[in-house]
Amino acid sequence: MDRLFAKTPCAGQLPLSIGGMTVSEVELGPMTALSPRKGQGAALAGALGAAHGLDWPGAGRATAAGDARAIWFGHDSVLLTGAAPDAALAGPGVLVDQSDAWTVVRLDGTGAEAVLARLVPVDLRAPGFGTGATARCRIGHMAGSVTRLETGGFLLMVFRSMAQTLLHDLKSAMEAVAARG
Amino acid sequence: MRFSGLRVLKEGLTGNKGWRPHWRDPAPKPEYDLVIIGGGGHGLSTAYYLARDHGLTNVAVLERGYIGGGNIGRNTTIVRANYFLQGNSEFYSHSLKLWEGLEEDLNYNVMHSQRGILNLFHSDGQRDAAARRGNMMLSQGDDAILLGREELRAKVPFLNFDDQRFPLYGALYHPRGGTARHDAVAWGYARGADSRGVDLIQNCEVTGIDVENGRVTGVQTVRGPIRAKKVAMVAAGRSSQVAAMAGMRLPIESHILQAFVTEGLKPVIDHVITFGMGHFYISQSDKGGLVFGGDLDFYASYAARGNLPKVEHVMEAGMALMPMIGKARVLRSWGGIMDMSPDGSPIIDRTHIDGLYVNCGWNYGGFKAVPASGNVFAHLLATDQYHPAATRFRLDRFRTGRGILDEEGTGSQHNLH
Amino acid sequence: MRVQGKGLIDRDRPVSFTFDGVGYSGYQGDTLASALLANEVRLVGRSFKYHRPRGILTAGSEEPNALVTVGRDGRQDPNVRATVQEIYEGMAARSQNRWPSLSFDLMAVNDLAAPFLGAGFYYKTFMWPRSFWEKLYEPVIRRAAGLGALSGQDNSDRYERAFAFCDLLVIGAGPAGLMAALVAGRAGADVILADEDARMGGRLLAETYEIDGKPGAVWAEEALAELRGMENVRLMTRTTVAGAYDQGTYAALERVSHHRADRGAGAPLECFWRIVARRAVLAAGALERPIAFADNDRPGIMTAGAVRAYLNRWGVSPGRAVTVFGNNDDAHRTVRDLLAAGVHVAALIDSRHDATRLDGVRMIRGGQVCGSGGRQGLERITVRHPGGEERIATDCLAMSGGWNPSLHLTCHMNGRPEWRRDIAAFVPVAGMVPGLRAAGACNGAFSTMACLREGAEAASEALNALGIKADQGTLPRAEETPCVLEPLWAVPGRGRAWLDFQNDVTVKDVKQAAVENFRSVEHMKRYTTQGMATDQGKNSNVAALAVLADATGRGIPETGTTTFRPPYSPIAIAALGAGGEGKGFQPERFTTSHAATLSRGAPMIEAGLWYRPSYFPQAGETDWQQSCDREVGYVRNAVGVADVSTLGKIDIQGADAARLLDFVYTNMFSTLKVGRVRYGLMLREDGHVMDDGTTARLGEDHYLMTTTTAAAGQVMAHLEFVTQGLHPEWDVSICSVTEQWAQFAVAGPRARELLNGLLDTPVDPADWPFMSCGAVSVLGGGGRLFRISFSGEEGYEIAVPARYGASLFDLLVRRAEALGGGAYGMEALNVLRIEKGFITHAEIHGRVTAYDIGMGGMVSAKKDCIGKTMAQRPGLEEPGRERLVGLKPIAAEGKLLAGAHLYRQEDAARCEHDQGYVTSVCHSPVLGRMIGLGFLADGPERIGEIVKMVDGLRGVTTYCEVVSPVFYDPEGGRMRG
Amino acid sequence: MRITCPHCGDRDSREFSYKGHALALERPAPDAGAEAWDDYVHLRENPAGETRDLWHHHFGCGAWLVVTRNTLTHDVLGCELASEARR
Repeated sequence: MDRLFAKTPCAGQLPLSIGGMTVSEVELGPMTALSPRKGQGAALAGALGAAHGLDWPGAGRATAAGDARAIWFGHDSVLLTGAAPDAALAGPGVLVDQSDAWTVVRLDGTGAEAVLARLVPVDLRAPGFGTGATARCRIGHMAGSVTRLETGGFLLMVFRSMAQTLLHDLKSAMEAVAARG
Repeated sequence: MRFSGLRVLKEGLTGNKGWRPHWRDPAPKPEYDLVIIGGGGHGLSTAYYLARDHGLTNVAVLERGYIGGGNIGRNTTIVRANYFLQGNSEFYSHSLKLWEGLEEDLNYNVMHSQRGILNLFHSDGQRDAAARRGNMMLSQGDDAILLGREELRAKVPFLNFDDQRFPLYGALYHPRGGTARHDAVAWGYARGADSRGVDLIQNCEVTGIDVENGRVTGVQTVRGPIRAKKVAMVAAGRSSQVAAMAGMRLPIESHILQAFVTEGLKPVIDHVITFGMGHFYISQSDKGGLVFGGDLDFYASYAARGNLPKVEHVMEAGMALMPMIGKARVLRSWGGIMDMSPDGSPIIDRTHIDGLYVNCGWNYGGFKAVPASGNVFAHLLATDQYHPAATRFRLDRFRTGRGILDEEGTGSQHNLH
Repeated sequence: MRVQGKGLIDRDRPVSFTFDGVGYSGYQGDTLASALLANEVRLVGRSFKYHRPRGILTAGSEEPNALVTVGRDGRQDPNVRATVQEIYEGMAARSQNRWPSLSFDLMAVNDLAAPFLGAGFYYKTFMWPRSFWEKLYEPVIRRAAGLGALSGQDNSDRYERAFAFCDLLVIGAGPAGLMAALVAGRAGADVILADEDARMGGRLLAETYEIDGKPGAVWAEEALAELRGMENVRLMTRTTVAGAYDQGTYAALERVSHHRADRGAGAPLECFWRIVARRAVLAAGALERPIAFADNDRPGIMTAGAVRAYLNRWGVSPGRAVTVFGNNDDAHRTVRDLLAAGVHVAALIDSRHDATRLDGVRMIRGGQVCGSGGRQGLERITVRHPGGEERIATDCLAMSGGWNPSLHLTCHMNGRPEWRRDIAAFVPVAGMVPGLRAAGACNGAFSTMACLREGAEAASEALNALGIKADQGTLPRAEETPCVLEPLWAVPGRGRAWLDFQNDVTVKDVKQAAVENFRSVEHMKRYTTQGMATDQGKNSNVAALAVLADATGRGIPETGTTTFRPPYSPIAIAALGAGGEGKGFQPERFTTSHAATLSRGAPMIEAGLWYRPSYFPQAGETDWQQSCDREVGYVRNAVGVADVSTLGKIDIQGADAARLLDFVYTNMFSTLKVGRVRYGLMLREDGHVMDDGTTARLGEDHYLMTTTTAAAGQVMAHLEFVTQGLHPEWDVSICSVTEQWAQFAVAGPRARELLNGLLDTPVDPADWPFMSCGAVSVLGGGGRLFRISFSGEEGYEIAVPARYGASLFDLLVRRAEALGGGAYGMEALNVLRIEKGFITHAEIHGRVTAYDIGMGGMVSAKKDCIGKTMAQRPGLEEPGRERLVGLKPIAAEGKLLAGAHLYRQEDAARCEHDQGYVTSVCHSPVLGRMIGLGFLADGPERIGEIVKMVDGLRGVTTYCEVVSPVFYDPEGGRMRG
Repeated sequence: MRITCPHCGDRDSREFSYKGHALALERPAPDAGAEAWDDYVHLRENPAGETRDLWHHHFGCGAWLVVTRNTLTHDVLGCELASEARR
């Protein structure tokens, strides 16, 4: 009997460690884009809190509760990760499955900020961009998302189809940072 | 004074004491038959052809700063006739023919160099578009050759053929295309117009256009009023402000185009090369500098300077196409103010005001047009008839939808070119 | 000549290097210039036009003469400033612009012809005969011009770019910059201190004066030690801040590895920084200006400041018998330093009659140097003074014409500096660059004390404006002697006196330009090339301006101001465009079937940023046409599989979703039934076609739009504009799901058979009519099925979450092969669609209207939509427009070419007879000949007419019949099934 | 150039795309007449000075913005969401 096998965007290529920095693939589980219907912002936020224990994140913030995370994802949009959306969200919100749409990696290590300074035109210095901060921004030539994790590392997302370019860009930057010592 | 090699020799032997001003600096007269607002390339060539072809010499060119100080003095000097829409192709063909006799005509070496232009393409679809263009050029009587990948490699082996993000399929080669020394073009036309009696008046900003009963009667300037039977607005970069003096709004937005030149280097690039996928083009000047540029900065601006995102994009494109230029150092960057029309093509027309004419909307391609622009505009100014090579540059084409000249196919709307 | 006991070089670390193949030795800390001078090498380069012998003029990045080439092949670096390049073990430098050698350069013959090569000579000659320009004159000029050479090989060094952010950027680490950084750092602000030198300290390293009773260099080192200890301060050495851009963005170049023999494994050679600073202090110092006099360009003649720098910082005397010539007290300082170091000073020539006397040296007051001699280096000068004229033997002349503030960055936003008569120099005006304040010498404050004071003031002012309390603290003590000078730009006299050394622009050239009415500064500059060399006039602009002012009888302020554009000093293209080479220019987008496609040997082609297979070759096939024909056969006769995931997919939900679609498409979508799909046409507001695609109604308030691959981003932005900008009141959410779904076309008579083996519920044709859609279960997982066709056959598109894409593609192809079909690529896809007359962006190329492509009827009369009104402009609907037709050669072997033009049979292929053009062609296996689509004037009314296709580029003329664009199954029975 | 996005804060202009004058928000009615449409699509004041234009935070949050800017100096004087600009 034939069946379908799942494959992640960076399958077989990560983790990659260079000079004390590591980039590894992250499987966040279900990812759902949430947008409030007209005038239903508060209701959707309430439903998110009630169903998943998550605060509705303001612009540039990511909230977490257990494995679930609500990452602010742009104009009128929040990405719910790590939990299948509760049916109650569908009343006040528009839900779109994005579980397969993104390449998701994390970048850890002492040079991580220096690596991102080579790719991201946004001020990611702590404390301005501390734990729980998130940005929709450029990563190299790509539109992406950057979130600072509780561990100090960064969660990076780009379109699934651009996984190879993300890895190429990260690798070049990591090598250059490492070579400077 | 006639210029020649002999003259240079003679002056050299006698201490270079005999040189005279290339043009006069006359005071404005109270009245002219015709006043041209704008002493850039187009205004100066208009004045020259008015005098040469139509015997109109009671003409003043009013320039806010110094002549040739606008886009003619800050472009990337490319001369070509490779348009594919009727309306454009005959005009640029006409212009290239004028270029080809310009030195003798002006008795001024503008260093028109027909070193050939290579327009690269990177897919079957782009080759088809290049073929459509090349066939139009041929049917216009101009030259075009479709080069395959290996023929291209033989001409420019230093391009990145093996590891390009957008692989090289070939190029449309335009052998008669090339470059010219931009400042010399302005000076040559200035000298030619001046010697025929046209008054070139520098530091003379126009502050108003006088209209009585729907007819233009003259202009106000910082050096006093000047009466004129006809007024020609040729102020690319400031077209909207000049037209506003006559109560007009134009279909123009002003944008920045940046360009760059490197330190002088020994000859390494013989042709003009354009890389459409990267919005990048390059040539090497006779002084040895690589002269290159890219696309607009993409925001309305009169600052004549751009920002880093476009700078970097242009450089990335250069590195993508020809990584051998990496060690060349950018010496200077600058920005010009582009009159962007909705369809990317110019406007040469009458206005609804009798005696008031407009020549504007050259987008980022005005330099190569300088001879024909002045030539056909002079024809319109002198005869009130459209020159056969410029019947479609109509001001009303956007309102009527007739004869829109959108070479890029990005739309006859602002900010799409 | 090395001077014992002086300099900040490390005498315990000797370094060997070569120049033009000759081996020399210097010390760690030397620049190439200081090391060559220590080895008494004075001839280093040749000038641009006359190929005059040239030495070292300065000790900084403004050097116009001592330019060399370092490295070979992909690392060959031309026009390297010997004054900046630090020596490293094994470094090989070569001189430039000479042939056959530096000391014997045949091109120096140009110098003899100088009377004929004056300003603008080339505008007046080389015009006859016309064809000689490209053939003779220009090639000769081109070969003679230029300085160094590119190797012609791809750059093989690594470069990088980075961003940095700070509260305060301090540009320059001399006394003013150090003081500013100290004040800001102590206040806790985030500070970046950038300096182009390898060692911070600026002039403090080159001078002998003291701060707080310590030598300046010691004070600087202590200040740096304090700054290094602050976490909030970032010191960037070898970093030139090169440009000021909007909203506090600064461009800077860091030379990371130029001084390293090994260049570090993987380390970049240079890094191009974009520094975003809330405030900035410009503390860039000042540049000393030469004085123009006859033959002032000989090797051995240099600025006095440079002589002091070589002496004090590098322990080198540039000569054994030095003369000093100046119009200010700095010249005296030079004499004092030289004497203290035990160097013989032949004379001090001060142009001021009332100059303060200096003991211990022969001083000539009111004197001027009016000539020089020596074969390839200075041997003597001629001095004119109140007592007459005399010759003085000397091998080094230190000249000082005063200082020009390094205000270049302040001009980058079109600001104009102002003239200060007391120091005879331009100074910045406050506010020329928002957020940037000049301090110290670049602001015209030349004493050390003034530099310290202004640095502290500028930093505290900047931080206070940011709400960060900054105390200036107690300033260190330093000298505060006023600048006393009497302007002297050019010594009158015969002979050529250089202004722009590199470009060989002399005082005579500027005067001649003025005579020829090139009297505006810009005209003079362009006519003479003054200031257009690699130093961008840093050494010469002000003097040239003064000469022009004098020649035109105007004052300097009336004559004009000098202005500067970025970059401050030249930056390699490889640095500005770092990462753009190879595949790094744009992202690559891969479908989930990419690896499987490659493994099947398919050549890939670009579609936007995506890669798609061209065709899938099989053993025995010798060209793409065979593969293509076979793949077309799969679809026509069995079943073909193609990855169509690259098409844009946009999820549209909300109460007003239907309203949005009605507004952006020309046709109606509010009337579409749930579970059905409709083709839609989208216009730009200017009435021309923007894109097309199918849109499915998945639920009452839920649609899924597809776009073409190329226009996906544009359409998404367009929908966002409509929903946010034009109708924010609508209840509609849009979200791109292009990446969420892997989608495959399965087309052909056996398509359903193939699918039924994978779907948990087989497709019942009654439930799945043409243009239907719905959710399906694919081998136990969720998916979507659309019954649509881009081939004219019964066709489906099946979508699954992208994680399963690779797996599903593999299954689909294997099963298709079992059914007599297989995968097909873009070539076959193109044939299939041309046979059906389906359009792509080859036809909707941006210049066509719905009317032109035969879809005028799709513009609904019942509603408004984007582009509808403008599409009704008279010119877009009238006769004569070129409209879509099919083209079929009369002869079976007739060749069609996309890009060819169409003419009436009887007309010549000339522009004025042009009737249209061909957009898409293919060989149709079904029709057994080539077919094409094209645009023809009034085309649809000319069906049946024979027209002439001419492709002059490729020498092909073909007579063809104008036919309907639908060549295959015009009734559509096959796709409806 | 830097633009302060109401959602994302201070950002480099390389994250934005541009659509020209904010006049594009004032779409005429279908029957407004040829002149009104010509004005809307083609004719521009094109000021040398303060202007309001449309930017799209394309690489960021996806918001369309109305930016008040000076075309001579590149000063950015204000920025608001297009969805709120007409209220």
